[in-house]
Amino acid sequence: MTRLLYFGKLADIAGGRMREIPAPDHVETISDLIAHIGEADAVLAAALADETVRYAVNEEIVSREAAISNTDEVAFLPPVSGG
Amino acid sequence: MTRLLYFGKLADIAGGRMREIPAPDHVETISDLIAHIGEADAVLAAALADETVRYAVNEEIVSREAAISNTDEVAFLPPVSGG
Amino acid sequence: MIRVSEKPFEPGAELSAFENQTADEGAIVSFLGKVRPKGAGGDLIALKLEHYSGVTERSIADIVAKAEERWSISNSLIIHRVGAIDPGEPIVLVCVAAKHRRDAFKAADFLMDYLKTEAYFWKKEITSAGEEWIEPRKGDYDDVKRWQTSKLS
Amino acid sequence: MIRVSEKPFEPGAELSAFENQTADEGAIVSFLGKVRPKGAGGDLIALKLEHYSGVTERSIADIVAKAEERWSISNSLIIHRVGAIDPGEPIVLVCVAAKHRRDAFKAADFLMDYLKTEAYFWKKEITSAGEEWIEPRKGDYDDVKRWQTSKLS
Repeated sequence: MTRLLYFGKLADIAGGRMREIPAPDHVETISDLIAHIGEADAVLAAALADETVRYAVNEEIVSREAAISNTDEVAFLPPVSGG
Repeated sequence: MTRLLYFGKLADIAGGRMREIPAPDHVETISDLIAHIGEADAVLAAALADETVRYAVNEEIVSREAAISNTDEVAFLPPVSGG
Repeated sequence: MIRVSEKPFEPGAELSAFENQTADEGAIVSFLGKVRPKGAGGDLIALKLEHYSGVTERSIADIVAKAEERWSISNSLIIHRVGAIDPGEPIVLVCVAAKHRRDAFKAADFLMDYLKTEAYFWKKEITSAGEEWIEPRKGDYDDVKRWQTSKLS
Repeated sequence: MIRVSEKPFEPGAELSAFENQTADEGAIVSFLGKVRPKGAGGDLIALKLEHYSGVTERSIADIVAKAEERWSISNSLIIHRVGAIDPGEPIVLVCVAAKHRRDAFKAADFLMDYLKTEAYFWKKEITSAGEEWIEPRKGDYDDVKRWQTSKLS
């Protein structure tokens, strides 16, 4: 299972902060994962693919083309606002 | 009597923080006062006339050519260092 | 030290504890951010802050490391609240100790600009008009760009 | 508020009291200056600060008025000690509250630069090597000149 974490406004769009999904074998990168999510929810996939969104795999910030495996934690991070 | 106040290093040179002196009639400005002090103590007068020194009459900052009267408080203020 | 916590904090007590550890430094600059009573959508009911535990703390540590490379600072403290925060409550405290005040001022200023735009926090305003996710203003991005030119180093 | 006093002060307690008065402002910047344990002539025994009562307070009020003309700040506190001060003790505290952090940072920075060079204090270091009157360093005069060009306004 791949664990998906949605933060900020992305959690509102996804309807929750966490999902566990069995990613099919052809999902090799975050891009693939977003495309896979888009098959069920095109609005969410568009939000996840926005150029302002950053990605983390197992708590490391990575690019959208980073490889992922079926047991990873993948986090979707919209624009931050601290302080 | 004119009350003289010396601050910082000027008090060390004057040998005290406060003096009261009867200023003669020809002492009309701070410049005149410094010249008068110089008759008794040339080293102190030179220090008081230094371009870094500022002057106050009755707690107001004034120029060296400001008029003074016999009952004024005249303060000699060397370079400051706060904070 | 970096502390991300749901617990309210008392800025004065934190400053005291910090300055007691730093007797040899001449300069301590602090920044305290408080929740303002007005939100974009009206009177604020509360602010809610999310973070990504572990990742957020590391993003702050990276910002601190950048400041330490750039200025001569001896110690820093960053406290950032998460969870629900009431109007008027402290949300962030940054303290920087340095030998000289220029370094302390610049590092504190830098840390705040980067905390606003590069630390992993997500902030939602809850007002009488509803809920709204807040993103940095253009001014916040402009502030952080100042440090990317050489003149402020 | 401006307070020039021989009494030691507790920076954390002062910051708390200050921030409790300023619930509507989002940003509070403070600067704390402490007496460093090394003087120019060796280990410091004490610092002695003179002031000209009345004139000193007014010189600080003039500096605060300049800052208020220049930035949008809602409140400020300046505490400055005089008399004998031990190494490690707080000597000056500046707190500035503003709606926005840029104003608070700049005003606090400005106030410190001017306090160093334009407020009527005279500082003597007493070290094992003797006594020495301290004057601002060239860097202090350079710092204050920064505000006389337009780019930092």
